[in-house]
Amino acid sequence: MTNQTLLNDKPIMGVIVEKWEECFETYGFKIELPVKVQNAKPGQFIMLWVPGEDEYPIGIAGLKDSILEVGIAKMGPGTEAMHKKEVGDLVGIRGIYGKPFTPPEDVNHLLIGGGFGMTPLKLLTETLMSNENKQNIHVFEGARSKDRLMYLEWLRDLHDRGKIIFHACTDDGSYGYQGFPTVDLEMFLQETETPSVIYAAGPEKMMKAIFDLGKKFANVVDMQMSLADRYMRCGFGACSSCAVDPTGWRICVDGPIFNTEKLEKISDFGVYKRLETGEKKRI
Amino acid sequence: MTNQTLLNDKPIMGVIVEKWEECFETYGFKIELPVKVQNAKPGQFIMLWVPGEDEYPIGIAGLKDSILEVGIAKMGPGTEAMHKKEVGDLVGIRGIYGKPFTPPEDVNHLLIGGGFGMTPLKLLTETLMSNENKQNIHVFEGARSKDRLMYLEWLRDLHDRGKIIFHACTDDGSYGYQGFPTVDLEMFLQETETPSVIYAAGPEKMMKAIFDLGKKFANVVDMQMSLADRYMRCGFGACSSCAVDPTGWRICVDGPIFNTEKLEKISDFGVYKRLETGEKKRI
Amino acid sequence: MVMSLATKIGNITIRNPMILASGVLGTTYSTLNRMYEAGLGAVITKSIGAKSRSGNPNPSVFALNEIRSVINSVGLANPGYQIFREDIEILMKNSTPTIVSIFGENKEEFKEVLEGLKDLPVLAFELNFSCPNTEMGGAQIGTDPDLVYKIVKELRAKTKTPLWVKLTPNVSDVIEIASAAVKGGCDTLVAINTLKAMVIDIHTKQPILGYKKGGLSGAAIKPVGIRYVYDLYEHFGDKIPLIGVGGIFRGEDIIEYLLAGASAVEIGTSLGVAYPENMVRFFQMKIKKYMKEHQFGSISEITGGVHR
Amino acid sequence: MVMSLATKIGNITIRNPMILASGVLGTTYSTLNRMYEAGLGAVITKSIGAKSRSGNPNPSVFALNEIRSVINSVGLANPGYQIFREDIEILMKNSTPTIVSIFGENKEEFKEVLEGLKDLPVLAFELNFSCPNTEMGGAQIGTDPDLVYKIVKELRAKTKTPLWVKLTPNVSDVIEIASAAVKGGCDTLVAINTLKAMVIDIHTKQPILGYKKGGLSGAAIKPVGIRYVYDLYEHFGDKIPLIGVGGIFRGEDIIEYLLAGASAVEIGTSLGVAYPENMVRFFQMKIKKYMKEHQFGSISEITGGVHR
Ligand SMILES: Cc1cc2nc3c(=O)[nH]c(=O)nc-3n(C[C@H](O)[C@H](O)[C@H](O)COP(=O)(O)OP(=O)(O)OC[C@H]3O[C@@H](n4cnc5c(N)ncnc54)[C@H](O)[C@@H]3O)c2cc1C
Ligand SMILES: Cc1cc2nc3c(=O)[nH]c(=O)nc-3n(C[C@H](O)[C@H](O)[C@H](O)COP(=O)(O)OP(=O)(O)OC[C@H]3O[C@@H](n4cnc5c(N)ncnc54)[C@H](O)[C@@H]3O)c2cc1C
Ligand SMILES: Cc1cc2nc3c(=O)[nH]c(=O)nc-3n(C[C@H](O)[C@H](O)[C@H](O)COP(=O)(O)O)c2cc1C
Ligand SMILES: Cc1cc2nc3c(=O)[nH]c(=O)nc-3n(C[C@H](O)[C@H](O)[C@H](O)COP(=O)(O)O)c2cc1C
Ligand code: FES
Ligand code: FES
Repeated sequence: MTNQTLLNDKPIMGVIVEKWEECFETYGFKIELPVKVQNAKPGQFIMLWVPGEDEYPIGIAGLKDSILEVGIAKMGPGTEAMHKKEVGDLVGIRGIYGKPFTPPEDVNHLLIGGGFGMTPLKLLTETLMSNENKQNIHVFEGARSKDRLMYLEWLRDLHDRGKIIFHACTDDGSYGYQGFPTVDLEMFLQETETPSVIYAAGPEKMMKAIFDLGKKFANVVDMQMSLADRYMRCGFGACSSCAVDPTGWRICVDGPIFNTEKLEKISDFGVYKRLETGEKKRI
Repeated sequence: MTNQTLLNDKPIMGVIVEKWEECFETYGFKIELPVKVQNAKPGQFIMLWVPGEDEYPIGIAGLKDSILEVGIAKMGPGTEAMHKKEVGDLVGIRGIYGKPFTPPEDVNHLLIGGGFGMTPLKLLTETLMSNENKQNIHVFEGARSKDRLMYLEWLRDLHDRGKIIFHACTDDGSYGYQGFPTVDLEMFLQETETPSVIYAAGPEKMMKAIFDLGKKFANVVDMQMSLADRYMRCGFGACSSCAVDPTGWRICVDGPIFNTEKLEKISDFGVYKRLETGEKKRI
Repeated sequence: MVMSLATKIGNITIRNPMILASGVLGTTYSTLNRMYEAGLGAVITKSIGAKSRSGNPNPSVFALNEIRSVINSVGLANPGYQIFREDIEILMKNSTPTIVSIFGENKEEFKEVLEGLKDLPVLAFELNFSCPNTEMGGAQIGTDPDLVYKIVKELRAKTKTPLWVKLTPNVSDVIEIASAAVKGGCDTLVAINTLKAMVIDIHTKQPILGYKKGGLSGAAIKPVGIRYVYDLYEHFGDKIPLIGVGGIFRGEDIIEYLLAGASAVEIGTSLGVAYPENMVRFFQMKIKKYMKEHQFGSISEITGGVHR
Repeated sequence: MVMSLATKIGNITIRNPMILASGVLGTTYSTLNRMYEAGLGAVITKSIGAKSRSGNPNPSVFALNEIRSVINSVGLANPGYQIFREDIEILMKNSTPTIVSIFGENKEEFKEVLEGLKDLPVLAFELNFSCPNTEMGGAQIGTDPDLVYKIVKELRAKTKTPLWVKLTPNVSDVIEIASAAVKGGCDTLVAINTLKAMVIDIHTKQPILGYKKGGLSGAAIKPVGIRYVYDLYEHFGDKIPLIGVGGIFRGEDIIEYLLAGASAVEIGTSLGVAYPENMVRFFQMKIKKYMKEHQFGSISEITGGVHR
């Protein structure tokens, strides 16, 4: 391992040192890099190159020295190609890119997400636990069914050990309560007196619903959401594939985490996104 | 002034802040650079670009922070172009290039030169004075006539103040004794008991004569000579215009200062040099 | 002394010589507006064609940090002029001085795009004959002087809007191509587009770009861009305005292009960073400082200075 | 596993794929010998012509530190083949595997130089059709396929010594030029020479190079060189050996060229440093390490690997 850090450069090749089925059609990977990866913060991401197949943005789920953890949900050919990779295979990493979550002090931390949105929330959970009063960390996760809840065991265990409060729900009721995670979130917000910050990551439709909900509560002092449901090419601000209207902010460098103030200004949030051609598509 | 140092790069533009006639057809210049020049040692050189005219190697005569002193003798169009430059004009500097003199401790330091060879010897004199027992510094300078003795006043003053011993001579006897500087050098070597090091810079023919002389004396523990009478283009080792036979050493990076051991191996020393075409020319 | 950063490019005057290069931050009206508000003189859209194109597979853009450069094979991803028209209209409403970059696989497509957009009050159309990341019937249009002449001539007949021709550096004789464009009636020459390039990963023995091959931009190509602008000015003098592009990372680089013969510059790679607004501010400060120090009252006094 | 660094280039075998590029450290027999002793597989002389030439005025070589590159306009300074013969003879006596780079202003000069040196047991003649730093009746020979064909063909008839053709990247279609060279009967294609480039000093408003224009070498041109070798291999496959040149600064870069299709590489700029011996040692170590890790027994197994 050299003393280099991960710069904005061509992909650096890392080797997969661990692979596990995290939940339905979702794999976790640990990737060892030949360089030190310093200062990666929750909400930041890397560009993952599956050689000869595809490259796309992936959130950072965990990081220790030169070992990067990611969680990859099957969406199409690119993520499928990664699912076929095994321990010992090489993949390319560019980054670290993007602006992270910025949790303030002395608030309830309400993390809410679904699908691959859970990956940055995992690292955020870990970071918060190491810094803050554990009682104030709430994780709300929703999925179609139990087998699709990401990091279920890990979160349940933290909950059992009193380190976080885990609110799980499923569409089919196979785990937690039946319904959307916003139900529990709303209930919690009605009850709490403490100022709260909402951190959301998941499908943009869901985030928009959470955003509209959060705005109704005066004790929600900030919302920070990961606009990770958008197309990216470069990841470092050059191509503008990921730009939002009308501000011209690029999700890859001005985000992916945007706070309430900024989200208010993004008129296409929850409304439309741009395809790889630049064409708009309703969300 | 930025914090940058002088790197091997395109010329950095400096402004002439002082110009004086040093001796016959030889001007001194102080050039202020927009960067700090660190660690320049006696014997090293820069490439001087006279914009629109020529570029050539020039020894470092002095250096304080960002002010570089050089001494330029008229040889042809390039040096003449520099002589026309005035205070306020811009010239380009690349460098610092080359290997310096490496004076050992506890020896007689015998500096001998002529013409523009005196420029590195000036800086060497200064460096030695600040480090060593002043009694041991001897400077031997020869020229055609008094008006061609470089740094005459400066050296005479140092001599008068007992800081060095200055041995001057001229072909026509207009200053010092009449004859070559080797005469006094030989005399000195015959008398001294202390181990001595000879530092020579000047026409190659003269240096060869000094080299042959020095070899006769067991108390001459090293000779360090500046092979600065050769053609250079790049100054940093790329073009090999300045290479010597049969070793393939390049004067710009493997020299310009070579010690006895190395000089012995340079079969063309004092015999021939290469022209800008690469053709050999007898010295 | 009065000092103005405004520059004339043929009949057009823009508030300063800095123009956003095509394809960098130019996919949406919103980034184009943002970059104009950041202080640029004008902005150029991503190259727009007749039909919607997804471009080449990823990886399609990455940095080569050691040489402060970027390689890309985006391959003219665009929604087609009919859809992109909506974005241009917003720019027009905002009075953003906009140049629309257009491309086509052949003469007919160029014509179609121009016809479809020519009613809009854009500053100019930049004809992209020079993208190295697509195969259009083999070689690039910009390497064939006849084709260049014919396309420019036909488009010229259809519009009064200035036509800029963007030249590729991947040619044996740029003067030949440029002369064909000038003869066809173009108003301005733009040099250069990216250099043909490629990067291979030795561990997996794969080209890194999804399209395998790409185009090099950034600091590595600045000495090449300067050479092209110099050569063009040497040949054409002030008969046709030149715009310099390639590797501008500092205000000094802009001056270098102006001295070589450019009336304005386009800037791409160095604005594709987290804080492009800061870059624009630094550029502007440096240009002003230089003009003051050298007592230049206007950009046109700098243009071509090295030839005098 | 047995591992050999030796590589075959047509009929020639050299002990490893690293060759000193022409013009860098190749002015005298002594630097050439030194570089062979440093561990290279072979060395190429500075380009030699019919007559003695002083080359262009200084500045003629300087570094562009930020992009790890060099610009030069040496302009084929050389003593002429009659005088340089003496240096070659010493190399031959020393059994230094030497390629002599030759150039001419026209076919006759190429012939004269070849005739004058062809009795020497050199490894090959490299035909430099591609120096951007001289004006030989206008454009460079290497941009004209007919001329390339004719010169190669005539020289081919005169000698059995392998003829290598060094290609310029400053062309619209390298395949066309390369095909002409192959048709003429050359044994090996070498890509690339320097890119046309220029640097202006904004303070004095002067081109820095004495010749004004120059050629860019070093790290900036590596992605371009890789692309050329890749394109040539894509076209010619293993029908003709390729040698990759341009921007090699590390062992990894050598592997990249081999994978792109090269049987050997030439290295220039990165050896033009204070300690070239160390560079060669690092290169060699890295190649060995790579071959071991990837279980390659020979260089030919790596050649063209990215195409498979
Ligand atoms: C900042 C950010 C962080 C992300 N983090 C994660 C993560 O931690 N785990 C995870 O599983 N997924 C993550 N994603 C999403 C992931 O990038 C896409 O799921 C993936 O690109 C799909 O590729 P595909 O070829 O499998 O699917 P495709 O069939 O190509 O596309 C399916 C959908 O995925 C999206 N997509 C495709 N290509 C891209 C692209 N280049 N950039 C962005 N979206 C694309 C599009 O919305 C598309 O509709 C993240 C996305 C962003 C922007
Ligand atoms: C390491 C080194 C340090 C030097 N230090 C000084 C110094 O401090 N002061 C000083 O006045 N001179 C110094 N010189 C010599 C100086 O470089 C030449 O005098 C100058 O280049 C002459 O150029 P010209 O155009 O005036 O002369 P020309 O008419 O071009 O040539 C006259 C002679 O100068 C020499 N010369 C010409 N061009 C070059 C070149 N590019 N490189 C080397 N020699 C050349 C040749 O021997 C030539 O025969 C040094 C040379 C070297 C190699
Ligand atoms: C990501 C990217 C996309 C580009 N897309 C286009 C394009 O669509 N049309 C075009 O004419 N040039 C395109 N270019 C080339 C630039 O406009 C510019 O000519 C080139 O990058 C050199 O300038 P620079 O070094 O300042 O980036 C693109 C460049 C980059 C880096
Ligand atoms: C100072 C210098 C002089 C050169 N002279 C020649 C030459 O005489 N003949 C030639 O074919 N190439 C010449 N070249 C080009 C190199 O051989 C090589 O093709 C080019 O520099 C790219 O390789 P590099 O990046 O490893 O330097 C020269 C390059 C430099 C830097
Ligand atoms: S992905 Fe290119 S600008 Fe965001
Ligand atoms: S001057 Fe170029 S190698 Fe010494």
